Amino acid sequence: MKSGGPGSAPQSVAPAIELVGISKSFGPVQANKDINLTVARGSIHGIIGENGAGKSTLMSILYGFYKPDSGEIRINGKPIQITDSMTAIRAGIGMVFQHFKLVRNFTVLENIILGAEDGPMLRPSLARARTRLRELAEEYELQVDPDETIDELSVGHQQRVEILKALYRQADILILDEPTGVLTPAEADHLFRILNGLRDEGKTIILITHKLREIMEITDTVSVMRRGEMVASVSTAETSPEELAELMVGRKVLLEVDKSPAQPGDPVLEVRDLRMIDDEKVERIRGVSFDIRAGEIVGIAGVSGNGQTQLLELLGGFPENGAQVTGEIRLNGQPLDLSGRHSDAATRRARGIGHVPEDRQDEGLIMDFAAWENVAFGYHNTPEYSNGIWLDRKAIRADAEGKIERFDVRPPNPELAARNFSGGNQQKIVVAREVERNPDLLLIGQPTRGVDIGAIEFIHKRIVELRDAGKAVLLVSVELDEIMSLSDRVLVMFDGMIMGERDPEATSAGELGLLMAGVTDTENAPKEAGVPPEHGHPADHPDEPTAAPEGRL
Amino acid sequence: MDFNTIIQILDSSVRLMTPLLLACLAGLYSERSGVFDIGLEGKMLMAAFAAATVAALTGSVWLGLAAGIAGSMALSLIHGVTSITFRGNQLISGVAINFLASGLTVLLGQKIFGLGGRTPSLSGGARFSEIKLPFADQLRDVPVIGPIYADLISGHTILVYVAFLCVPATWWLLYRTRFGLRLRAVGENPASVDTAGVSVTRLRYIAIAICGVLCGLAGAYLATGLSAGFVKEMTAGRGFIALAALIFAKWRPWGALFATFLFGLFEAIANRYPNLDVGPITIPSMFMNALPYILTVIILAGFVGRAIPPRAGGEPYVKER
Amino acid sequence: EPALIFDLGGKFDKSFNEAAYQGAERWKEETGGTYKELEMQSEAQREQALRRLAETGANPIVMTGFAFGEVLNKIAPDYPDTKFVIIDAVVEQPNVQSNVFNEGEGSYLAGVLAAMASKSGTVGFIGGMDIPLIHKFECGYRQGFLATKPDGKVLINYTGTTPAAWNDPVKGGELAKAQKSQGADVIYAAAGGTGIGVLQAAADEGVLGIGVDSNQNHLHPGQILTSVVKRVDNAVYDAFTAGEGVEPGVKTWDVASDGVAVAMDDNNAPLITPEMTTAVDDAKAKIASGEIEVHDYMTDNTCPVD
Amino acid sequence: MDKMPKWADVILTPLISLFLAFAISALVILAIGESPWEALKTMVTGALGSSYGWGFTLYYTTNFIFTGLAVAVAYHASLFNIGGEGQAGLGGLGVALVCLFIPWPHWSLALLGAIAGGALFGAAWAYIPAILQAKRGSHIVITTIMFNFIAAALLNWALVNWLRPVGSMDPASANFPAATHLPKITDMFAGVGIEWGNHTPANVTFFVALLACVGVWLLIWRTRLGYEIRAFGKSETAARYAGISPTRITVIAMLISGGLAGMMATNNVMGEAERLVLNNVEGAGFIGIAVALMGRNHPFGVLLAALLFGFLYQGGGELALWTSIPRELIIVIQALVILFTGALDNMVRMPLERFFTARRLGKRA
Ligand SMILES: Nc1ncnc2c1ncn2[C@@H]1O[C@H](COP(=O)(O)OP(=O)(O)OP(=O)(O)O)[C@@H](O)[C@H]1O
Ligand SMILES: Nc1ncnc2c1ncn2[C@@H]1O[C@H](COP(=O)(O)OP(=O)(O)OP(=O)(O)O)[C@@H](O)[C@H]1O
Ligand SMILES: [Mg+2]
Ligand SMILES: [Mg+2]
Repeated sequence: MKSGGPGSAPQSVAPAIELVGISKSFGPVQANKDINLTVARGSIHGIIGENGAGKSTLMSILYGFYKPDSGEIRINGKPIQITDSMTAIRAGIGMVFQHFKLVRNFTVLENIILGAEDGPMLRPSLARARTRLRELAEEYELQVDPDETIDELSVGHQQRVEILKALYRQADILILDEPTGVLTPAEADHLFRILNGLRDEGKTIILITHKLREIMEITDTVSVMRRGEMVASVSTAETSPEELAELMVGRKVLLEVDKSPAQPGDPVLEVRDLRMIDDEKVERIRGVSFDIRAGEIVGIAGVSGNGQTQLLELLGGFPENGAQVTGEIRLNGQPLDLSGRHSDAATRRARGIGHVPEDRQDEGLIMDFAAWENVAFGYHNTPEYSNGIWLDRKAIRADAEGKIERFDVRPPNPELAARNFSGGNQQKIVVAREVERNPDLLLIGQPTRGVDIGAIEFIHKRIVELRDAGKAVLLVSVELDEIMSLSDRVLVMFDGMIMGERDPEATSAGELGLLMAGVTDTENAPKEAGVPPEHGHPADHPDEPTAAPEGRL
Repeated sequence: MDFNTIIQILDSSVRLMTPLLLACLAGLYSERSGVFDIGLEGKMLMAAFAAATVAALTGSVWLGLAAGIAGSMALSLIHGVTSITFRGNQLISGVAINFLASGLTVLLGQKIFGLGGRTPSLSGGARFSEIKLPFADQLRDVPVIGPIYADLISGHTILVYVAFLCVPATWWLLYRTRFGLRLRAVGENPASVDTAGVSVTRLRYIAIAICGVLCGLAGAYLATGLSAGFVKEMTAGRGFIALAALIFAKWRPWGALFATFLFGLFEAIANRYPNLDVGPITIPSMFMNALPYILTVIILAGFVGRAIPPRAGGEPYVKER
Repeated sequence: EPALIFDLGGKFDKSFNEAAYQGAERWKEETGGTYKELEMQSEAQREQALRRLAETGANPIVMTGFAFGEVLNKIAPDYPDTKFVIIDAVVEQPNVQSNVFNEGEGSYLAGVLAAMASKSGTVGFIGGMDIPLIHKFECGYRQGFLATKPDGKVLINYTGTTPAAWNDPVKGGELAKAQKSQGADVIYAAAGGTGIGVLQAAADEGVLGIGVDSNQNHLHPGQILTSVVKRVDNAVYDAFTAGEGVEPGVKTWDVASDGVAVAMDDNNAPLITPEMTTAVDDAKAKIASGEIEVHDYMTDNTCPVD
Repeated sequence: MDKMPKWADVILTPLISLFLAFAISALVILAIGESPWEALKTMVTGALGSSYGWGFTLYYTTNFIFTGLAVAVAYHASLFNIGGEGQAGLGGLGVALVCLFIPWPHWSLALLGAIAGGALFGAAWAYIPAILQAKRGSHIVITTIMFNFIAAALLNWALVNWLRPVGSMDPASANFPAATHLPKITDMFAGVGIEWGNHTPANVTFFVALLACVGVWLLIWRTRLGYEIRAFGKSETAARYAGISPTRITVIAMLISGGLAGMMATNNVMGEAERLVLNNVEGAGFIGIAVALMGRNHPFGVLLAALLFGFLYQGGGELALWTSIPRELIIVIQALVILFTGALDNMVRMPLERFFTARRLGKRA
């Protein structure tokens, strides 16, 4: 029973959710302004909007995480005061946050029952949860090992835990805040199948995403937010991605990457038989060899946790503590130290490697530093930015102002702490810093994770420009769309190894998906193989016999 | 070193470790909930003072104990208000509490007794007396087991047994109950607890209250169990040692037992051998006094790996900035 | 108006500051006079306190503790009309009276008593902070003990190296228990507030304690063998009584002058046998006559019985 | 966009907090039966009412500046150095050795030598915990606590068995030679014909402390090293990403921290006592923690907090000296000041923020 547009539901059935005149400000920032929203029961409702538009805030209010300054919430037609998350949970609301709210050193089971225990003793609660979890897993195809700790799980599986948490609490209304930002296409498809199933059961789902494709694919209705206001609510069938993009950003957006064919030159980076064994003696990178030539973008596709992160960090000069690295790396024909004092990130930078890390908040930026200070981060010892032992603050500031202008960082205030920029603008600062150094080799990880479409367009343009200037780019992303549209060659990593190389023009998302799941015989694979096996990253399980990837079939 | 000496040293270790153990477990509850507490010293001192004062005035050690707990709880409450309700800096609050206890105890003591902050000596029912376990005398002559039971296990004040029981109790509470699950969670990721519909504030206040009770026991044990009255600054840095033991123990109950035992043992050995002859030189007593600290550093550097504190520790839980 | 300055330990330190306080109070009671008193809070205050008192016209100014020696030496010439009295240090200035106590001699007597009271032949000594002054007590005690019981044994412990060593009754008690378990049946505590713990533990464990500085026999009647009293109270009392007429120069308080002594009163009477009394009187006489020479540890940092 | 004007946060909040602390202190004084007004008067006149009082206030301030800066520098690298007490103590040993065993021609050279000696010894004492933290992961809080105790033992041993002149009662070193005696601020004023704070211990080291404040400020906010220290302090992973070596920064930050603590000895050991006495630090190392935290780890804040504590110390000393109020009252007042200005500042800030936000919204409307 699928409801049509927002108006088409019969008058007699009260909508699952009604938000009336919700306003919320954080100090001087008005995150939500007088927002009205109606979501029909048994529908999937999408919410889109630029970074910082107030989507997460609105949903957090619905979930009782924040208290609204004013406004009314009605669930199933009944007004309700949601003062805390407990009230929300009792009202049948479940939420999967953009940043997961899991206890990292707890097991899946412990996370599931936290706050929903049956009694003062843990054992019976855990036992019941284990049974119920098995049922839920079967019903919704949400397999996770209940005794695994969260730290050991891939992001995709962590998200399953979050969804299971909501289902365990018998949520009727499920809010998902940017759930696909961290998923592979196959995982995302899987998620959508689940969501469709849930809707068919009569549950109501709110989905926040930056990906218009997903909106078009799965939602029944969609709302667009801009600068704290609700600018439109339309039926998905009656709109188009272009229209939505324009509603979101307030201007026309180019949704495709516009690039000319690559003109590769000499090899810039040559990697031979690279291996990395981490602190816990697990081999994370298992004999990787590849080249990148000047003037080309090489994309590495893969489910997160298959060694791409480690590869990028290692090339950037900061493998995790205690890692042992062997093999050979040459940059412009000269070997790079793999261990010792000259294998650090500073040396790598001096040799001409720029690096946009996967995690901008923990690695790429010092969140408490002002934007201008972050502009020198990693390059603070270069002559441009320093005078003897001193930092050349004037020079850095001037450069920062230029970068902010050229990259359209908003707000254009170099004094503002990095923490106070939205994710997209934070990313612009990092990209500006690394790209404008004109590195011979740019390492770039998840360049557009959680970034809105306006910013994505911009960042992609810069990457292509760098390539056209004859530089080499190594791109790691879980977004297959991004990999396929940006790269000149695609490598697929699985379990610390490179499964194969494909030409993006000549391959399909399906084929890459199979490779990402460790299937090399992409011609004859069954369709489900695109869904990764239960443990997202096999490298976490050294005890499992990891035979040749073909053996996995 | 004969068997008897070993028993005696262990016996002494047990007494010396008890206040450390109680304080260490107190810190464990607080820090596991995400509230760092360097005010253990102050709370113990306040508890010692309150316990001794009330015991001296009423002649009842039990009232003294209650007062000790109340005194320590009062400081805990201050710590809670500053670091939970008003999201202040937990370290500063701890430092302030140490100062406050150090000053208030003497000020009040002087006001009440006029002895410069000392309380009169306690005797009789105003002190905890040693408990002789059943059959201690009969079993004393049984080889090996006898002395262990009669001299080492029997013959401590009740608070010693309470302290040791607190270890399994804490373990059980932490890992086997709903409360423990939530407590551990709130110290790791308070947002996870909050979004699960459980009040972070309430949990943290409970943890801090338990911390207050345990520090109260520790202080009362110092003043009414181990000695007979309060002397200013009588905690003599034990709160800081307990803190060190907590880190040493990596915030785990059995680890706390082990770490504080080690401190007790080192101190007992240093007490027993004030001038240790090692071949050609005699280690001066000053260095024997510092021995527990030197050994701690060596053990820490040599055998104990990185200690990772509860992830949310030290940071107030702020949703809206 | 006379003035009294207490050292950092404070006037209730259960030690010589407290004794000084008692002397001053006795003078106040007997004469009805008034006096100024000050407690030090930091090292830097010493000079400040002395100067301010001198400037406000206090005379004589009495101070306890060797730590004043240096400062007094420096400032005494600036106030030639003021008389200063220092306890536990020698300051050679024309307007200063230095009071030194022969604690070693008093401790010697305690050692004699301990030797006679001990059944096990092992006795203990527990000092506060590990500094030479306390070694002086220890050395005299050991000499007295070994002179009476040459094959006996003295166990020695110091509480610590920080000022906390003076205020740690818990550690004091534990040290006393450790000594008792090694056979000690008389334990002498020269450790300020820590000593309270020592005496308590000794009483609890059924061994004898020996108090220090002021008469502590009453703390545990019948369980404290004696106290080595150092008549700081008399020194203060005398100085206050003499007023501005305090005699400059060095005043030595020793056994002969009853400046240091072992306390005998009703509280410890049951513990003291007639033989002990004789032995103590005998030793006193011999010390006074010079026949027994109690070595002063401070002169050369050694103790002859080592 | 901030919730309230910067001046309100920087000036109004601490002032109100301070007022609250003193208000509660007044209640405590009333409770023990004394007059708060008299107490306040004694403290203010005693500490700030005369050049004499200032001479002491500045002396204590100097100590607290050094230990406060020491804690602050380490804190920027997110290292909690509780070892200021031991490092300053060892610094005293360094200063004593420099003053006793090197024949200095002039105090100015001796001062430089003593700064070097004190800093070197203090830094050495911080080095071991630093290297253990960096290489072995031994928690710096434990090791520095332990090193305080070990330092006390070491100093005690050195003074009793080594530096003490034979026959002296006092576990203290010999007096330093006259050539190492530092000019007091009094002397410096006398040089220009002004009588100022006779016989007070404040000495030329105060200016060294001020220079140290400036130096630390430059170091932290103007140099590349300071940038690295702050970056490392905020995020170790990010530091590694930027090519900043965690080991190097940990060790350097602790060396600077220990060195600053050790430099305190030029004030108390060389400038005041002119010899090394037992327990010469007298808790200044611990007060440094409060000073740094209250000063928000900013050298200027440290200076102000040190002044406040210098005032409390001297004023409190006066209180204890000349009234019947026990000296422990000062510790209580210090505790309340730390509590209200350092930990309960949000209690004041929250209503202020509401006030200013409301006002701004009112204006906008
Ligand atoms: N906890 C908070 N405290 C203060 N301000 C906040 C907080 N959370 C959000 N804001 C403010 O509210 C605005 C809306 O933020 P919100 O997280 O709701 O945006 P969003 O639409 O979810 O963005 P994104 O697409 O990046 O997830 C932000 O611009 C920010 O300034
Ligand atoms: N607790 C907070 N305090 C202040 N500002 C906040 C807070 N949380 C979020 N913001 C601000 O809200 C805006 C959006 O927040 P959000 O956390 O949703 O980031 P984001 O843009 O979604 O980035 P990402 O998607 O990469 O996480 C940013 O300006 C951010 O700085
Ligand atoms: Mg969001
Ligand atoms: Mg986002």
